[in-house]
Formats: sequence, C-alpha cells, structure tokens
Amino acid sequence: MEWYRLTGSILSLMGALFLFLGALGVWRMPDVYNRMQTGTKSTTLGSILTLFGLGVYHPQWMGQMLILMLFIAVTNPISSHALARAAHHIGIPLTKKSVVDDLVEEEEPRLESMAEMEER
Amino acid sequence: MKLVMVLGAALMLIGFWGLITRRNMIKMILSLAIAETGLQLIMIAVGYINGGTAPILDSAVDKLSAVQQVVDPVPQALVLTAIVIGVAVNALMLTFIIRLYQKKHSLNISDYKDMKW
Amino acid sequence: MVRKTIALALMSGLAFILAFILGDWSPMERLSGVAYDYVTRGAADLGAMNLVTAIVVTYRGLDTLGEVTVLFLAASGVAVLLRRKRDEAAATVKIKRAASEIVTTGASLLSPFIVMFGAYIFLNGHLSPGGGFQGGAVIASAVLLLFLAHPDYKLRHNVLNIIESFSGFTYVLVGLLGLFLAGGFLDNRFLPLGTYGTILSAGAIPLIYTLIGLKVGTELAGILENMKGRA
Amino acid sequence: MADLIIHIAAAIALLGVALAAARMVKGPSVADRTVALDTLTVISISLMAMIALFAERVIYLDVALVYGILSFLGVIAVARYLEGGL
Amino acid sequence: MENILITLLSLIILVAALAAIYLRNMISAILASGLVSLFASILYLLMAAPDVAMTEAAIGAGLSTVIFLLAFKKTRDEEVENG
Repeated sequence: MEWYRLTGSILSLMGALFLFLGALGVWRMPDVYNRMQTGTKSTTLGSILTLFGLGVYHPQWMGQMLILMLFIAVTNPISSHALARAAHHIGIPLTKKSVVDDLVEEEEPRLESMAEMEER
Repeated sequence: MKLVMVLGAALMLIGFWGLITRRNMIKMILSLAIAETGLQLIMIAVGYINGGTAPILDSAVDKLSAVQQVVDPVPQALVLTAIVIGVAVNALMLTFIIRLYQKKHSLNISDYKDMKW
Repeated sequence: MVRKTIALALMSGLAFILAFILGDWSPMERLSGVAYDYVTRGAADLGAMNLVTAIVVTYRGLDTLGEVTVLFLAASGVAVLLRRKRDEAAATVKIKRAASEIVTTGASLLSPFIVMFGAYIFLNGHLSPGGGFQGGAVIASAVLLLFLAHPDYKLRHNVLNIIESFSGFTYVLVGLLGLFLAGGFLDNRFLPLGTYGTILSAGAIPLIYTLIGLKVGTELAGILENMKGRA
Repeated sequence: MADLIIHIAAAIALLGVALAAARMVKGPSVADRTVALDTLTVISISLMAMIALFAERVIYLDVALVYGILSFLGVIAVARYLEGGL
Repeated sequence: MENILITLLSLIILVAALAAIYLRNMISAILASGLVSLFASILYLLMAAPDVAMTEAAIGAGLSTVIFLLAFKKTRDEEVENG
C-alpha cells in the first residue's frame, strides 16, 4: 500500500462528502437562494477536493485534473451568479427567515431606468 | 447491459407515447428527441462486450490482443453521426414550427387542419 | 377518448415487438465479421489509434460525406425559412436586458479558450476520443456563449460562408486525391503515415477532421444565429 | 483499501445525485429546477473522473474536460431567458 | 459498483423522460430533457464509448437546450405582442 493512494482516496472521500452535503442542501433548504448557495459553493469545494484526490491517487493524471479544477473554479461562479440574478429579477420571494436583501436597492433604480428606456 | 437495452426500449416507448398524445408541437419535438436518445442507447448497447474497453489503442491496450479487449467500434461510429444529424434536424423542425406559428399564432397541432383529408 | 385508445394500442404493439427483439438477445462474446477486420487491421493499415475515427473518416468515409450534406441542407433550410423581410425586421426591434458584468467578462475570457479547446479536440481526433463533430460542436458553443453575453452580437456572414464553402470543397478534393493517389475515395494514405501515436501521423486523417470540424462548427453557429434572429 | 475508499466515495456522490434529481423533479419553480441541474452537472463531472479511474483509461478524462468547460452553458441560457435577455 | 451506477442512472433517466413529457411548464420540460441527455452521456462512458459520450456532452449540454429555448421564446414573444 503506497501512502499516496491512501491520501488521495481519503481526499476524494472528503470531496464526495461535500458533494453529498451540497445535494442534501439542495433538497432540504427552504428557498431558491439558499438552495443555490449550498448547491454551488459546497459542490465547487467538493468537486475540487475529489479531483485533487484522484490526481494524488494517480499522479500521472494530475495535469488533466488541474485543468479540470481550473475549469470548474472559473465556470461555476459565473453560472450561479447569472442564475441568482435571474431569480431575483423575476421576483421569486426570499424565505421569511432571511434578514437582508441588498440587491433590491441596486435593482430598483436600474429597473426604473429600463422602464424609461422602453417608454422612449 | 440488458438493463440499458430495456431502458432504451422504455425511452423509445415514452418518446412515441408523447409524440402521439401531446398536442403542443414543441413538446412533440421534445418527445422525438427522447425517443432518439433511447434508440442511440440501444445501438451502443448492441456493440458492448462484457468487460470490454474503449476501442482506442493507446498504451493501456495491448495491440496484439486488442481483439479480445475492445468493444465493437462500428455502432459507435454510426451513433456519432446520428447525434449530430439529430440536433440539426430538430433545429429544422423547430424552424418549421416557428413559421407555422407566425402564420396562425397557435402551437396546438389540432388547429392545423389544412392537410386533413 | 378514441385517440388515447389508438395510441395505447400502437404502444402495446411496439412494446410487443421490442420485447420480442430484446427477449432472446444476449451480449456478444467476441468481435466478429467486419468489426474483427477493422480492429485487427485498422491500426496497422491507417495508423490511427482511435478506431472509431478510422471508421468514421476512412472506412465509412462516404457516410460522413452524406452526413455533412444533410447537416448543410438542414442549416440552409433554417436560414431560408427564417430569412426576414426588411419591414418585418424593423417592426420587431425589442430591448433585451443586458447581461451582468460577470457574465460578459467571463464570456470574453472563456470563449477563446473554448475555441482553442475545440481545435485541440479535432486535431487530436486520431489519438484520443473526439474529432470533427465534437470539435465543431465545441466551437459552436463558444459562439453561443458570446450570443448569451451580448444579445445583439453579430457574426460576419461572409467570413462564415467562405470558411464553410472552402472546407466543404477541400473535403471533397481530399477525397478525390485519395481516389487518384491511393486506394479509393477518402483514402488517407496519400500522405505519409508517420510515427504511430504522434500528432502528425495517420496520413490525411487530421486534415480531414480539421475540415469537418470547421464545417460543422460554422454550420451549427449559423443555425444558432438564424434561430436567434438578428436584433 | 484505497480502492474501497474510492468506491465508497462514488457511492456517496451517487446518493447526492439521487437527492438533487429528486429536487429537479419536485422543484416548485423553474429556478429550483435550474439550481438542481447545476448541482447535478458539477457532481457528474466528478463521477466521470471516478469512472475513468475505475476503467484505468486516461482518455476518459477528455469527456470530463469537455463537459467541465461546457456544462455551465445550459444554466446560463436558462438564466438569461428568465431575465429576458436571450 | 457499476451495476448500482447503471441501475440508479436508468431510474433517473426514466423519471426525467416522463417529467419532460408530462410537465406543464415548457422550460422545466426542456431542462428535464437536458437531464436525460446528461445521464445518457454518463451511460455511454460506462459502456466504453467515449467518443459518443463526448458528442452527447458537447451537444446536449448547451446546443440542444438553447435551440429549444430559442424556438420556445420565438413562439412566445409574438403572442404577447399580438395580445
């Protein structure tokens, strides 16, 4: 038993746990925004850990794994940001338990200016 | 792999069922795409050999005994082209639907009776 | 519901046929027939590691030519059907919501990488999975990302048309070269086979796959642009 | 031992796939379903890498690479449609 | 392991296909068909067909979803315009 195999497999086990927790949050959380948070943040960390663990397990594959991790780290925030903005735009309400909504202050003036543009 | 064949057959049945019973034309194209996926799954499953590996002869496959190790590459080549053609034909059908909609402003297939005999 | 009953009858008929076919089917034990030939001789004959590529490009190259023709017909059908008249185009100008800064920055950052990745895929078609169709789809996805980030992004049509016609013409020309200089139509052996397993090997396969990739990419991008409509 | 741990990791990731797919089918609004699809794509990239490890073929990773760089397109498309910008 | 994987993926594909046909909301149906194509891609990978899996991933991930969305939007826009 080589040490790096054990290290890599334990790393990817931790990553898989984070993936599972992210999916559990998607199932259990009360509203869209909370689901989005667990479903993207936690799975980003989980997939990066899993891929890094697999790269440690199989050192010849580390290059591809690093590229894959880079892709995930770049693309995942973009998609979650676009989705959150869209959900806020179409007016999906926040759950009763949440306390702040900072995007409202930013969105309101922009919405008004858009309405003006459409009138013109 | 029998399971995948059953899955492909079930997908074909679901797709054709949707194609017959749905009235919305975009839904019908969606059902047709699902039936297509089922057919492609069946074709790939036909070429599978138990314990086989991908037909790409790099260092992981011994070149001399490759015949005993790899799966059948011919169905894969067929399905490869079928997928690309499928998406182009779907786009063409959706274009027809857009044109029909611009004429009659309806997506319901029952409103188009011009060709009924 | 007469219609549902008829549909149910049809479905049960189809299910019966499928069950009849699948009932006594069992997986193959070993390769046989034409697949056996391709696997045993393909690598040595054509110098391609990826046997699927060898079949798509060379052994069944005529099918691929037909496939590219179907794709071309579908793309031009979409273009003809969705062509707009002048007054119609002026009437339907709409204000679309601009994408946020993160999406536009991400699009301009990522789309060159995606195009480069598509080129990598179709240049390595004979060594690893992938090839012209996948690479073309990836390139069309880069165009799609630009469309999503900039709603009124315009492609240059004449460049697109030139690339498409040039690659289609050269594809047939390479096929004819194979017919005259080597064994048959679309034979790849009129170029040297090179060292097995390097990027410049397998004769004309990288060239043919590059042409197919360009053609598929421009056609899918054209379909996308026509369906999006010129704002 | 190490092999067994990787198999357990794959099983745990599969449980996650089942949960997110359940949200995908149930989800009351379109945004919920899109979030679930986003989660599923990220999990399935890891799953593809694990399948490559089980099969001991490095070339399977190319599929994961393609999916990794293209998977966010569908989610962005739906998001842009929802906010009226497609 | 592989058998469990194939069984679970097949179940999810079946449910997603039924959802794609029976959901009232068209966007949800399009998303469900995207899910079918994603898991079909993993099944292709399990059946040792990486070329096909790559094609399905490249086309199912972005292109086909977007083509359906564009067609749906085009048949919706004008409805609003024309009352």
